Amino acid sequence: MTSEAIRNEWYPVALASQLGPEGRDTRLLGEPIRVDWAAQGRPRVRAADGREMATRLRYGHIWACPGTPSRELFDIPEADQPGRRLVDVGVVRVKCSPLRAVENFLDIAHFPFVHTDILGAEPHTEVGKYDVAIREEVDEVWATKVHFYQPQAAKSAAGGITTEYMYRVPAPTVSILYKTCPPRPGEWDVITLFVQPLEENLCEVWPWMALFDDETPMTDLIHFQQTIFLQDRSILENQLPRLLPLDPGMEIPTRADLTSVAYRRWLKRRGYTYGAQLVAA
Amino acid sequence: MWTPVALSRDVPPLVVLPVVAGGRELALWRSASGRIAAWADRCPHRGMRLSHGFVRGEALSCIYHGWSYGAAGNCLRIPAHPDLEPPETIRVAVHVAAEAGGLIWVAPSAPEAPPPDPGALQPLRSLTVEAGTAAVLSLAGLAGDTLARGHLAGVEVTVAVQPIGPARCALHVLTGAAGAAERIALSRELDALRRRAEAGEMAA
Amino acid sequence: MAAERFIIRGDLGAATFLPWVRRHMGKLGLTGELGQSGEALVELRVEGPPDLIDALEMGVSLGPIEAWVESIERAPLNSL
Amino acid sequence: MILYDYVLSPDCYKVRLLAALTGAKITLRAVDFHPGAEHRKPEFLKINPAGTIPVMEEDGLVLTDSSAILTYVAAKAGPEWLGDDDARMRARVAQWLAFAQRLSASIGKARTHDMLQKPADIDACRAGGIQCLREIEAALVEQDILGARFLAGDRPTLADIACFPHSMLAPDGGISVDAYPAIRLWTRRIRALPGFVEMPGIHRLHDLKPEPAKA
Repeated sequence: MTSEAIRNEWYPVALASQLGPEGRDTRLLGEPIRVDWAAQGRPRVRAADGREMATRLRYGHIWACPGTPSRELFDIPEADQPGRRLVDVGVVRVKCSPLRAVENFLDIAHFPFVHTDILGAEPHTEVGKYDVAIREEVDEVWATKVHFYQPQAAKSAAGGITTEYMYRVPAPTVSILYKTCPPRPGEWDVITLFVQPLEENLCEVWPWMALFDDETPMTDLIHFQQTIFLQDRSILENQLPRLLPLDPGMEIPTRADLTSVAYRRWLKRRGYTYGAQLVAA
Repeated sequence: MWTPVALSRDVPPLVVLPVVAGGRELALWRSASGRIAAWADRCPHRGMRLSHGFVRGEALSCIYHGWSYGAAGNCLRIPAHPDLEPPETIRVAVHVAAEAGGLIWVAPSAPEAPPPDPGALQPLRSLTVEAGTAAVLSLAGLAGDTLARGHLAGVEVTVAVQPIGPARCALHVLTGAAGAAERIALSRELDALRRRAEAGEMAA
Repeated sequence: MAAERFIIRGDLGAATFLPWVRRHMGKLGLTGELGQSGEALVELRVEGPPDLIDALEMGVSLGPIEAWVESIERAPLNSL
Repeated sequence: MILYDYVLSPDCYKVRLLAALTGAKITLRAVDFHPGAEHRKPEFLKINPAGTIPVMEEDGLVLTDSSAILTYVAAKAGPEWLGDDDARMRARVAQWLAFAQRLSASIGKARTHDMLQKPADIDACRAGGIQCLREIEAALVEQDILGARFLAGDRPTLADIACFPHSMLAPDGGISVDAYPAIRLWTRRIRALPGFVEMPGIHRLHDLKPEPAKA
């Protein structure tokens, strides 16, 4: 039995647009669950014993809390902003800890080597200083003023630019990226990674986006994001140990890993250990 | 204790691959100048397997964040911090790697004796078998342990055996046979041997 | 090269904490010494390249699982 | 030439790769294979009733088989890739183009099962994939004995393009590629070809690019 700190969080369990009348049998925190529609388009998520969980339908996805929600599902105000296109990218299963999937999403230093000529390129490998804080009033991790050179920052980008990012972790298995939006100076494109923990070392990842881009065909937007995420998959499945170490005694984090370190500190403080390794190994 | 992990010619310059020796997972690689090395298959930075990395010149780099490591396993470069000269203390755990008779051998620390030399033979191929070492060797009718000798497909062979697990091993096969037809026949015989071993066939 | 003083605050009473810090300093090739140490506060003087002192802060801010580092206050010392 | 394409499909990638290697001009039309299942929708079924990708369309010609598409692209933009040097080479190319179907049915299915949750008998797919990789490995060993570095001869042909992607993407379906030294060297040769392009899961060879000077 997982702890309350783990069971009282919100988790994505289905993409609403893909959930047919037949429902979806899946897993959450190592236990089987069933996701389907109750009457009138209301999503329903049930444990194996038939017990219904708290659910929400937001950001294109169905969310469930296996315990008692400790707070309301996090808000993404941009999701309701007029003019944005909401992109359901679909699910990808990865044989890794759900926490490693989130941590990788928070990392920019790998762009030149893993997303070569798209999100980064040598020799532009330096990670400048940026700010990270745990915002106590909302209990979220935020990284701001992150700048990185990108050869092709978005599907709509024609050439290389220095892109500014903000990263936000509003729940242990969710990460939200805000990045400068070339067609709309002053606005941020929103790219999220919603991670469903199936087991401690197996997860399903649902990227989702809210973009200002009226020109690129929807399928191209989906494929761009799938390309990026699938480039990460072989990394995520080949990191040792399989679980995310909360003690970095066998690792060498540097200032470029500040967001990763803040994320792990935040997990440690709230006792969120599903998919985590407590001792250095 | 030396373990054979590959045929030398299967690891030309700039190649890196994962191997298992003595129960440890290693990244085996050869530098541009031809130096062979076997390291713990894990980047000290964030634990990515170094066997997924890439070789430039005399250094092995991690595919994840590009940290690169020189001959002694010492960190040479951290791309996210290009002005930093990494200290000698940031190191990958290094094993000993040596070559003899067309084979690459590794050991956790320098053994007293050099690796066994099979003599002047030609490398044929390596193949992994999902069966235990002893069962495979006895089925093949080969004598010896680390370097087993005998005849297969009518030609003389020397097989360097790499135990990988209780029911898995790799055979690194050398032969005196020089003709193409003989070598092809031997290669096919090895596939047949593997099929028999994996089907659970025992030596008569 | 730089020299700094770290004032580490938190729940630092675990026996694993100070050895962990020493080992991590060694791994980063940093020299220095632990000053006063207690359950809630540890003082550390450290010398080395600024990027590696940053890296020490990263590592120590997580530390071993038994300890909780609430904050690390850094101040430059006169270069030695 | 219009290619109905999906970025994560090895069979579509073969066509993009050959086009890049030959300089063939193709227009990509992205198909929302996942999550949208656009390839099963009426509009797409009008183009390919079998509901599969890739599909190539040009001037009324519609090709729905990846080997046929490769053959067409090569015939138009790079005839040397057809491997028509002699009867043996030509037959070998035909054989490997057919073999590629077995790769799609084993490794390809294991991969969409593990990544995208498509239904499959995963144990059978993996066993079939291992068998295919062993056959490629053995064939490359024999080619090497005969002094040839590629599947159909001593130069790359459609045979290599057809079998290369799945041979590299097998780990996506839980099939290790660690035990095949000849495949490792062969896939490196293909990745080193001028004009090579990558797909997710097949990284480029960073070692081909010298370590850059500081920015």
